[in-house]
Amino acid sequence: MVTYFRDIWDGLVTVLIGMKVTWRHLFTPAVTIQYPDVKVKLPERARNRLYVNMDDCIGCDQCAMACPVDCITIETIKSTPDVDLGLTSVGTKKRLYVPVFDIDIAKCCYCGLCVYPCPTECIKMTDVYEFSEFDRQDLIYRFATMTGAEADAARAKLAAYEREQAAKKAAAASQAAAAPKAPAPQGGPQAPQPPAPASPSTPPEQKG
Amino acid sequence: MTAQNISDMLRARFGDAVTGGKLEGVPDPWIAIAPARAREICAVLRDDPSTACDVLMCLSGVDYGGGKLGVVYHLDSTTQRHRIVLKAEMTAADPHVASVESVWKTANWHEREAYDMYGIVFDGHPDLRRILMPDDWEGFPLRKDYRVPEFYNGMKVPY
Amino acid sequence: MKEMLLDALHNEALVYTLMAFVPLVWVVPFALFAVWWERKISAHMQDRLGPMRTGGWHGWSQTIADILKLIQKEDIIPAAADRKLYILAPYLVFAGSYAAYAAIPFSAAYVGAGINIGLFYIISISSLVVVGLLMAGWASNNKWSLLGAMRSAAQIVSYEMPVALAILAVVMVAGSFDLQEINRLQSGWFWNWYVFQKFPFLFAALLVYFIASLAEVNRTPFDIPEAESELVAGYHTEYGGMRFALLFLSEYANMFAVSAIASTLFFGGWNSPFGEYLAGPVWGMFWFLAKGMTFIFVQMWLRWTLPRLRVDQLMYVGWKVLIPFSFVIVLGVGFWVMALR
Amino acid sequence: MEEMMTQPPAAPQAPTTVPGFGRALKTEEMVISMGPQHPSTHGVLRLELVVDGEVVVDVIPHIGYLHRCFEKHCEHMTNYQQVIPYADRMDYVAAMSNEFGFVVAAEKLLKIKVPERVEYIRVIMAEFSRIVSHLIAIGTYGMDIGAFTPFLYCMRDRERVLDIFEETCGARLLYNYMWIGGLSHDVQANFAGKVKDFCRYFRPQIKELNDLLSYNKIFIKRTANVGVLPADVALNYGVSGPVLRGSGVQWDLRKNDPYSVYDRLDFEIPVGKGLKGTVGDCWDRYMVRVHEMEQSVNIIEQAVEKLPAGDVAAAIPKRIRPEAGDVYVRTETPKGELGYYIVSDGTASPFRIKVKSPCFVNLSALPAMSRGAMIADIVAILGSIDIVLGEVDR
Repeated sequence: MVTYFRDIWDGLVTVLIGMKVTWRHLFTPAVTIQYPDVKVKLPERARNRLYVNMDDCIGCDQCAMACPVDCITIETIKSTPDVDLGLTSVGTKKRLYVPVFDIDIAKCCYCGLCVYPCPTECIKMTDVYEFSEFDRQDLIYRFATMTGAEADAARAKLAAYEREQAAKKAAAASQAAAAPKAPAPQGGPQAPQPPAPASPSTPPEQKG
Repeated sequence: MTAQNISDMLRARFGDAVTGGKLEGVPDPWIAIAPARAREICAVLRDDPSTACDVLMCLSGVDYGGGKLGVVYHLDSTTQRHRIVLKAEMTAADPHVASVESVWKTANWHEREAYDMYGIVFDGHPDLRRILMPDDWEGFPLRKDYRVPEFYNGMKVPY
Repeated sequence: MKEMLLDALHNEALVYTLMAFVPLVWVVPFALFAVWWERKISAHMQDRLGPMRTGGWHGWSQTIADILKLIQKEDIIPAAADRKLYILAPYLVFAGSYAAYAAIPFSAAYVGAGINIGLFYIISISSLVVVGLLMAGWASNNKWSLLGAMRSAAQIVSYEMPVALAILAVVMVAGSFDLQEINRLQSGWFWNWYVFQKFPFLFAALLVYFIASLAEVNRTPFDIPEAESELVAGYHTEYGGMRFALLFLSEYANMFAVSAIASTLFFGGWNSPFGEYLAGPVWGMFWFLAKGMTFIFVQMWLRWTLPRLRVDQLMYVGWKVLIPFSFVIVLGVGFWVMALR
Repeated sequence: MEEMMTQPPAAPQAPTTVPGFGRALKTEEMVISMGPQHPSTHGVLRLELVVDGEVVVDVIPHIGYLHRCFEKHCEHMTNYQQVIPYADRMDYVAAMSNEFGFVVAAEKLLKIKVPERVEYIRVIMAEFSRIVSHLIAIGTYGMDIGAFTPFLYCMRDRERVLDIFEETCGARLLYNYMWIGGLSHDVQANFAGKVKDFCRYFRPQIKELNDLLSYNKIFIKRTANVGVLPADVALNYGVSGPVLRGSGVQWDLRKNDPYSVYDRLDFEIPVGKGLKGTVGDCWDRYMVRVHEMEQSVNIIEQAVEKLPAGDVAAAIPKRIRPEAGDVYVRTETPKGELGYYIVSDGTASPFRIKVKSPCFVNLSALPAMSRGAMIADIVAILGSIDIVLGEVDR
């Protein structure tokens, strides 16, 4: 009987305590903001849409390797020794054409792992977060600045150069065969090859 | 109790059911056991007051490659404050191991998961169904020789 | 008002039809307003702002936009549903709650039907709602809806008892079932209101009535028939578009009906709190609606404060707390009335 | 205890027929599917309820709707670092704690000693993560019981923590902040001030929450004596975290198996005492979370005071290539004991990562808690376990 009345009393009192709390909040200002009209300033380190500064990209493929979801696709073409692709802003010499640098931002998980290995700091996360699209294809960002024709030209040039090199090599080899006594001048006639990229330039295959 | 003590005790009681192990130089010392006797060994480890392993922390299926599967038990004692790892190894051709579901209820879902992912059959489990994959999924996805099927119920899998 | 219209129009059928439309003119805008109001109250209690865009000032036309959307929606009847009952149920629910308005005195000059058993009529006609709810739940052919309907039937039937007993206490004091008569008995300054009479019995009757009426209209903490975290939406899970709007409308109509009865029985209805000041038919309407809206506000306030009870606890509160208390109240009032006659 | 452990006690069986009516009327049990789309399953969980009217006779959980092949993904990663973003996505409301567990495990495998500053920052972040997770647990629990307002108060406070997270690592939910051997960023300059501000702000909010929800009579009625999980059954099911502590077992890995710098911090382990009902009921589990938030605030305040100077990236290895071997490391996340079993074959990519997720284990104890309860109680019990389906299904 005592518990019966105490339960009823507790019920009424705790209801009133709760009502006091909500009543107080009725007059506290809202913590929400009117979003499209008012925007929160994002902190400096905010990780949102990826941006690639193609002027600085050396096509090293480090970012694509680091990406856990494989959303970055990079294709490169070696340049021939006679072309100068210029320097990046940190002074690295560019040796590769980058005809394809695609980021599928729909796949991107905003982990930021691609940003750290970049030797030229050309890929970074910006504070842009409003980039929804009606078509998923529009979310594949193509950063490459080369046109298809330019890429084809570069490819043809490389192929021609490689043929030339192969021919030279063959000639050297036949020369060496013709004169077996003379030690083959290894590497002598060979042009300074650009250092091989850290990984094959084909896009990493589908995983998992 | 140290891992060495536990190993000695198990050897004394179960003889050749304890097939090996590595007790030093590894982060977690482990004892290899015969899969068919996992239940008995675990029951002893739980009930013996000197071991009192009342918690099964984790039960993992592993595919070591080359047709070898394994089940790894991580046991813990809340009263004795020691942990011990048991490993039972079996072949993919005969993936049978005794279920420890009757020892720790924890094992119920973990064994179902190991069955789901590796096809390890836990003898004595009351309800050995797939747990994470759909009931009609074919193959055991975490096996090293697993190939993703082209289609599942007419749907293309790698979309 | 009836006499006035009869003099002007000389057509009884037309006059009664017009009279019947008056509450509708109130109920529909009220429901639209109340939904918006509820959103705003809940938002501000939760440190938010609620709807702010539609219509400009604090999203005042949000619910109008909502109802326009609901009207435009495709009318879907689930394949497994019992078509006839499914279609009929929302109308029945609305009819039940709307019919109660017939006897509610909005002002000294207006009451739909000035019958001398008005209260009795309201208690009985509002029970009709439960038939509609059961019908809706059963016809949907959905297990969750069925559970919701069963819960609501049990709940409304049980809570009609304390409601009736609390009303009975007032009737014993007033000696009349006529709501206009009860209003007239409370005229004068606000201390004449029944809530301050026969203290504490009628005050306790108000509490019992208010708590039980919350259950009658499925408001938190007694909203278990449509407990969204348990039953998804209860009996109206399968309803969409205009049918859903009708169920929703009748829910808010019911909310106002019970608030109106509470203000009539305990707070003097259309009486001004200040005796002769600010009185009159139009002021009467204002006071009546203001009192009703205050009750609505308290209902909303409770809703956004409290968790909900479980089914068996709901029955406990109804049968083991409210009914014994209301019997005590009836006895107490009875002795008081007898002794002081 | 010993004897009780040999045979786990059977859960109370509900009568399958209503007493008194059983003989006269034929009654039949009904099977209801609760979920995968249901407001109270906290995600895509399906509970097959066998009900007799409102009374639940049996519960059969069906999981796997959110299975994202975490373990398979890990085996295909090119290095261990790439696992961390995936680990974030398991218990996505307490991502910091998931990372913490993984990096501790990987560091043990690699035998790396991380700088003190890193350890303290990690502890602060993990405790913030605990607060965030418990706020969600408490808020949604209130919503399960029918009170909507506490949920938004909890979300409001949670936002403040997320602001601190965002400022530190750039993301609000999935941080990728703790790296193997260090952190992705050092904390910002005014970090200590912000943290202290939050602690000052947050303590009164807990009191308000208690006023509004915890000690509300209706809330107590709904949760006390509901879904009782006795301590021995809890241990046998291997449940952990607040579910285990709610049953009165004082077991917290931060104290009982300390990792990182928890042994240098002073805090208490709240356990369920059965204040409003039986030990191990829903109210106890709920209240353990409320008290744990208070303790987390204590830990954060101490850790900020003790935060030493140093370089957070000093111990980050250039190449992550652990030697062959395996390690099992468990840490105390807000949900319970999160274990990573990592097998390495000596290459740069993990050979096998098995996650022992606390929610997975805790959810498996649901049928034991809920037989004989009512439908509304199932919601209450499920909410008190506080599952995140991302972690159950991985």
